[in-house]
Amino acid sequence: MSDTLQKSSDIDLDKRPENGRATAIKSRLTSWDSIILVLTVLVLIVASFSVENFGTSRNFTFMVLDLLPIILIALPMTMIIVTGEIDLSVASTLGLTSSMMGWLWNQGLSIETIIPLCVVIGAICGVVNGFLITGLGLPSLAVTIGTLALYRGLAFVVLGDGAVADFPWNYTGWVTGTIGGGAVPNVLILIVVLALIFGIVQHATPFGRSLYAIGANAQAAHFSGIRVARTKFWLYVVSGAVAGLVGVLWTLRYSSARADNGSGLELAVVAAVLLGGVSIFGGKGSLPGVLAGVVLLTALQNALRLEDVSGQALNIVTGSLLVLSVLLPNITTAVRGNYHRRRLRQAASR
Amino acid sequence: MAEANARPQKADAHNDPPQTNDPLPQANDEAKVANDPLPGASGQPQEASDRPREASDRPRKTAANTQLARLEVHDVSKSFGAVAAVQGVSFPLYPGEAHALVGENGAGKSTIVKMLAGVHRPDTGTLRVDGADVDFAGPADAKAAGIAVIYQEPTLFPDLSVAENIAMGNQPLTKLRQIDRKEMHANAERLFRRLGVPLDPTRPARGLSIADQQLVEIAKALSSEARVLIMDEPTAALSAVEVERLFAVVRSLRDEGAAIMFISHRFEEITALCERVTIMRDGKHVATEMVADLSVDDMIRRMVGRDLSALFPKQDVEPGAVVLEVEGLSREGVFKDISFSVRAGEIVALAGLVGAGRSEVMQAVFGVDPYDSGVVKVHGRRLKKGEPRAAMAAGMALVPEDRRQQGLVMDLSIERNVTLPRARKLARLGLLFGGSERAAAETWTRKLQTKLGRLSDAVGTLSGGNQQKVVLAKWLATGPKLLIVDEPTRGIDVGTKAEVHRLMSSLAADGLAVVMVSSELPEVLGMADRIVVLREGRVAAQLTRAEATEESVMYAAMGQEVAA
Amino acid sequence: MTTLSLHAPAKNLLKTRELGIVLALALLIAYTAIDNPRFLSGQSIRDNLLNTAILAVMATGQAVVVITRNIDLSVGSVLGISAFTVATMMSANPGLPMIVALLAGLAVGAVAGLVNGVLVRFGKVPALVVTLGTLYIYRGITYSWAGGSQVNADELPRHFLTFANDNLLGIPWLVLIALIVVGTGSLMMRNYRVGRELYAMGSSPAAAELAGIKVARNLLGAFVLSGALAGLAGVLYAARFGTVDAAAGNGMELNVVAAVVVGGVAVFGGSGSVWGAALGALLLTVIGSALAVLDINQFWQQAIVGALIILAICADRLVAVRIARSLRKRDAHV
Amino acid sequence: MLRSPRTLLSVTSAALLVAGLAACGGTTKDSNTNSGSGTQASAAADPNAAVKEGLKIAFLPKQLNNPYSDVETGGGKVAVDELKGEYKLVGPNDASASSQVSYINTLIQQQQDVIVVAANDPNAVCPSLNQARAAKIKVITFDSDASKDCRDAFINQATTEGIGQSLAKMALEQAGSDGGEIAVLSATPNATNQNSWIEVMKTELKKPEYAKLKLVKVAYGNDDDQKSFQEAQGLLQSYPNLKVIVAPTTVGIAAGARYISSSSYKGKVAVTGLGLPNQMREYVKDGTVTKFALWNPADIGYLAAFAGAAMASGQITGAEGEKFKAGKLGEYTIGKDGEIVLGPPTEFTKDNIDQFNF
Repeated sequence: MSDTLQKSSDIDLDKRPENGRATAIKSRLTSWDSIILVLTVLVLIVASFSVENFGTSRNFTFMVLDLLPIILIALPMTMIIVTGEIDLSVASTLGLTSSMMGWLWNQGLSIETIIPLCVVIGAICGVVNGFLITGLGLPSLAVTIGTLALYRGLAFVVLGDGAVADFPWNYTGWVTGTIGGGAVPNVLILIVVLALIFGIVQHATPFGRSLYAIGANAQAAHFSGIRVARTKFWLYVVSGAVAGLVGVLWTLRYSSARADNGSGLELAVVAAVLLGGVSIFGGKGSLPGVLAGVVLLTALQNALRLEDVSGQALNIVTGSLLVLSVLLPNITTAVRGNYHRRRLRQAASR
Repeated sequence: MAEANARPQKADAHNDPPQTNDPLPQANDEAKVANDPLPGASGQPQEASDRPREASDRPRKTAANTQLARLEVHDVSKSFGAVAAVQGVSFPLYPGEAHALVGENGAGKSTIVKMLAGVHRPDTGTLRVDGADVDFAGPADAKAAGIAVIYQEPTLFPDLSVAENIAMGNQPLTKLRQIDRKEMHANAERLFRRLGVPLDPTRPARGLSIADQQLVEIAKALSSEARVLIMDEPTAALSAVEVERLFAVVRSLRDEGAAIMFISHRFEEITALCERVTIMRDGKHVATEMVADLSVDDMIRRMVGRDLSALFPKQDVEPGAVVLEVEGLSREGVFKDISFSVRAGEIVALAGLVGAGRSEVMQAVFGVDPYDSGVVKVHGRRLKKGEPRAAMAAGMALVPEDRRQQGLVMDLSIERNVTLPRARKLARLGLLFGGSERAAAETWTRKLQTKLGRLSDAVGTLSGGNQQKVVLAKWLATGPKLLIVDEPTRGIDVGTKAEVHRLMSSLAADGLAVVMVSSELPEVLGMADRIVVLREGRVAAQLTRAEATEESVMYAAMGQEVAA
Repeated sequence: MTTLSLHAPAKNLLKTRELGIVLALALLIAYTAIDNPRFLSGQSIRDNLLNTAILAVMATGQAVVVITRNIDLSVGSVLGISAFTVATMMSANPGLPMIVALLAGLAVGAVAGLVNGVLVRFGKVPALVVTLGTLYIYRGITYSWAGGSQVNADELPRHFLTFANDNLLGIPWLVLIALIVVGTGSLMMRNYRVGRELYAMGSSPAAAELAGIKVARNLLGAFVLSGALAGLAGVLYAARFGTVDAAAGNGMELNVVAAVVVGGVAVFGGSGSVWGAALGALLLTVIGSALAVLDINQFWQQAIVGALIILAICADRLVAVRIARSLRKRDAHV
Repeated sequence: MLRSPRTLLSVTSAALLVAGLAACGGTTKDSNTNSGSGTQASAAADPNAAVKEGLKIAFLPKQLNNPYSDVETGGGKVAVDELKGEYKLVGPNDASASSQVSYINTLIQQQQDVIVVAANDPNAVCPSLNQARAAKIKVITFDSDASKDCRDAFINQATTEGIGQSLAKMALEQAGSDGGEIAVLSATPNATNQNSWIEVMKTELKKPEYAKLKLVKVAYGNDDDQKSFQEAQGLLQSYPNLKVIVAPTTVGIAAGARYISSSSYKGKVAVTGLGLPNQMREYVKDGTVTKFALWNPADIGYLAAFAGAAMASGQITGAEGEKFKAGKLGEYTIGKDGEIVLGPPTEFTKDNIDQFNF
């Protein structure tokens, strides 16, 4: 069979140039996720030297705690956005689990029961999203704006405007504590483990591959035997479960279960994911880029706060970074194209 | 040869509009380099063959050369990135003529169309309308200059009514500059009467069949009273009847003095409609001749730059065991009670008019579409419905109709595309390592002689023919027992077409069962051992190779209508 | 004749969309009024309409943007910056007539919208990203400028504050402005070329380019309109609530998007109507006040709004599926 | 999708199983003895210690753009200047505990000497405040207290009883001798201050002299202007016979007064409670409001700064009975649980309102 295949004609006029490898390296270096990585490292270095108290181990602990919710929710969010969908309900899921956690605690359940239960509650929120989006085929943006309001509303229904605060010290202390009282926060282990799992799944498994195919062309993915709807469904379930877990961590960190916990966090997460170079249209982006995006945002906020720059300015920085993360690559491409065209014109007029 | 080419296919992706589902054939298709004209291409001996022609469709001789050209392409060049898609092309288009533009895929035809449509601006050279230089800043300018374009793929607004689609930009207005809907609908009715189609102007364009969409496009072009009508493969999705009706309208337009530019891969249509033909190869102008002065072979030779061997080389193979059995397959409103079987070593063609349900049947068989009742068996085992994975596990592979939307993920690399259906098998301990994927992709792209730079390039940077090879590689790599190919040669150039035919033939010879869906009758007749003809969602006839002639297939496909 | 057979049902199905909201509204009002007749008192109706006015003005702009298959998440922040600008301006120059305040608000909003539009069209940045970014940026600018300061009712000129409550022929100005905005918007989108072009752009962006539609101009126009109307809403907000700080309109974008979605505008563009969006705004507002009147725990309000959004898109989906089926049946030869 | 519900079911049941197993012998609310209290002030007070100069005193109000806290922190700035210290004001844009925690962390990093904080959540800020105290930073709460084991002292604007009684008294005055229905328009349902005031007020209303007053509803405007405005609307729709709206929060009273003054209820329904003279001046003058009360918020910040400075200098530790001097306000004594009470509230009427500017 291969014999006959070899004999095909040489009519095809299509030819490929050879200097591709150099361009590949260049394009990798100029891709947004590597730029953001470099930028993050730069910000960290500059801040450690120029911002007083930035490089201390205690500040490191604070930063890790500050980025904990964003980074964890960003892990499944990255996958969801890579498939071309979005989940805006995560922060509300967090709020709902936090409320439920307080309520269940008041009912006298043990904390060891409550924690897994809360993760399940988060997952159920994800199931609802997933069913509406993949089962009924509704647009995820609209669905999760709806469940954003719904879950947050339910959170208030469960706990009202009250707060539950008397969670056991050994749990709240674990979340805010460090390993052996040193510089490494306990939750960092959690972040590293989850980030590794998500990173491997996204970048080195058939499942991860299928996410990119779904995001870039769902129909072609379907024609290639990828279960598009089922894949997306499970992403929402995982996203809900992680949001539930973060709801637990949030509650324990502030030892306060409240319905309004984490409100507005969805925008911060989406901003971080997009800043990390994930395309809102799906099909493109990497987890390292997203992690860098989260760290960059958190480090900048932390450094600016230490420098007594008002929180207001942070808004402007975050927003500008977000827009620039997409705008800059576009501009460089356009400029390159223009330059090339001008050269052609010159060559032609000569 | 290879290093002579400057490369960045990558860069040209950015010249396209940012939408991912760009209905335009991407510039990439055209953006191929060729600074390596085949020896003797320009000095090809031009045997003027005086083929006999029926008087009825003999093109009129135009008084072309004495007239002022309605539209002139003058020394135009256009590059995408470093890839020169069109280089120094010139030709005139006269009022009252139908002018064919032919060339292989990647020859630069679509780039010319897009420049005339105002989508792209020429890098150098000028376009002239009625002798005056024009510079189109956008499609609106071209439209204002009286140029109407019918694209290969319809460009309708699904949410708007058919009448609104036709009138967009030229809506009749009331005194208050509001849209006069009554008048708009009446206009659309008039156009449809002229085209002889029974479409409701108030229905939304969403859900129209491709053929109906194409007819709306034509109505759109007619409504703008274009002085230049450019048609980029308008007939690809039309049935023979519809094509004839279209040609009648086009001829009357031509007789009213419009200039027609017609792009097609079907030579019989060119000879039926056009007086003159411009041939392009590798972005360059090869010749502009009277159609009557050229034989089809001449045209092909000049397009390709050399002679072609037989187009449809199906070898005779003794059929083996039954591989696929389809029994009583039905899907409400799409197809009903479809039964046929395919044996190993056999090529079975599904023929029929567009909209007869051929692709739909095969998509249901493969599991990408659901069906209501019926049974699909592979090697005697019943297949779970609506599960492409089950079909794949049973050894089925589907090379779909729409390469860009169904066959490939354009933004992903070649290797990822090739390994997409079997990433699970390549994984070790559930993990994928770059090496195994690359090796698998390399093997198959080489076997199919795919011309590519690096396997990590986005597949969208390849030419149409090579993209089709990647789709074939992707599915052959799964080691199928049954290969379904849907329009395997649509939109690919003559050279690659022959390669694909040879490949299919040799695969069948090696014992593969092949089901081919095709709208090209010569392809069907040349390749198939048996032909299943569908009409309006039902099996109209099953013909053996011996029974099959153009007439018998068409008769079955069209029913009584053909009697005339 | 097939031409007519489809015509009627498809159109009716489309009509039911807005009719559905009207029915839901009627039911809600009826139920609430039976429970508490004061819900139908002049004051109550007036309050509801006044509350709807601001949301409806913003929903009009948002509907236009969403119909073009974009989104404007920055409207809440634009409202904030406009409200604060106008309030500051009016407290500094109490002599300025109301019309100047309105124009200033429109202008501030239009500039903000223009920035969005330019970034979307010429920066080729998706609208979701751009307006999420400018949501932060505009709000940040307002905060930086305002700091902790607040413009109080007593700093504002009397005619500015009374504007919200003054009537013309018994109709409060605020409501009148909203009616004009919604009416003009509906008319433009339905009966004028530019409106149909906006629908076309949302229905198929690529085809719109090829059809020679001035996509850039229209898109900028849509964003400028959305911004300007958010700016106008800022003035109305300042006049109605009298107290303006940097947080004015915070989170409002979600309500606006919710109103638009509930009102039947498809998030992927191309379909829906401005007056549907305005009805959506009315429905959301009435739900809010009905809950207060029915003495239902106010915490349910948000949950109900969420459920309503989901219900609305489910209903849209159902209608679309039914239309598709009726179209397919018609086309089918089987 | 077909299989997912089943898979889901198994996942869920597995999780529940784990939960169930864990339920046996876990930590519950009842078994939980929360020993997470912070370090108690251990050093002995030295009443004669001089107040240090150059102390870094940081103010962290509930949120920045709140005019009321601006006045409070403004008083704090005056005090810090008198003390020749370094004044700093930071705060979040939203009144959430989580963003406040980030600021507390930053202040710890910056090694402030005193943090004066108005807690958005009495418990959520606790771990951070305790970290601050562990880093030898004195923590003074004002306006809204944190849990008492994570701060050194609390500046109470007035005694809870005093305010609750005053609210009840004003309500009766406004309703007139015939009494009638009254409603409360509060901040958030978990606002510590408002809740304890309302509690006292309810107790007060049970007394015979208030028998004619009927409290029909406590509504919550979340200290959000628009929300409060709409809640006021809702109250009047639900309770047409309402005589008085009592709003024990500055945002609520302003929004309520604004609604009444622009509606047909003007003159029929009275608004009273706690408000800022500048915000209320208009409504007092147009007759919507005849009387409301408040302490002087600037004095709160002023007192907090002095208390913090005294503590950072070692004059006091926060124990009951200790005394310190607070500039122009004179001498204060620390009460039970480290509370320092500012004094009785001022009542504002048409006659005296122009004497105040805050």
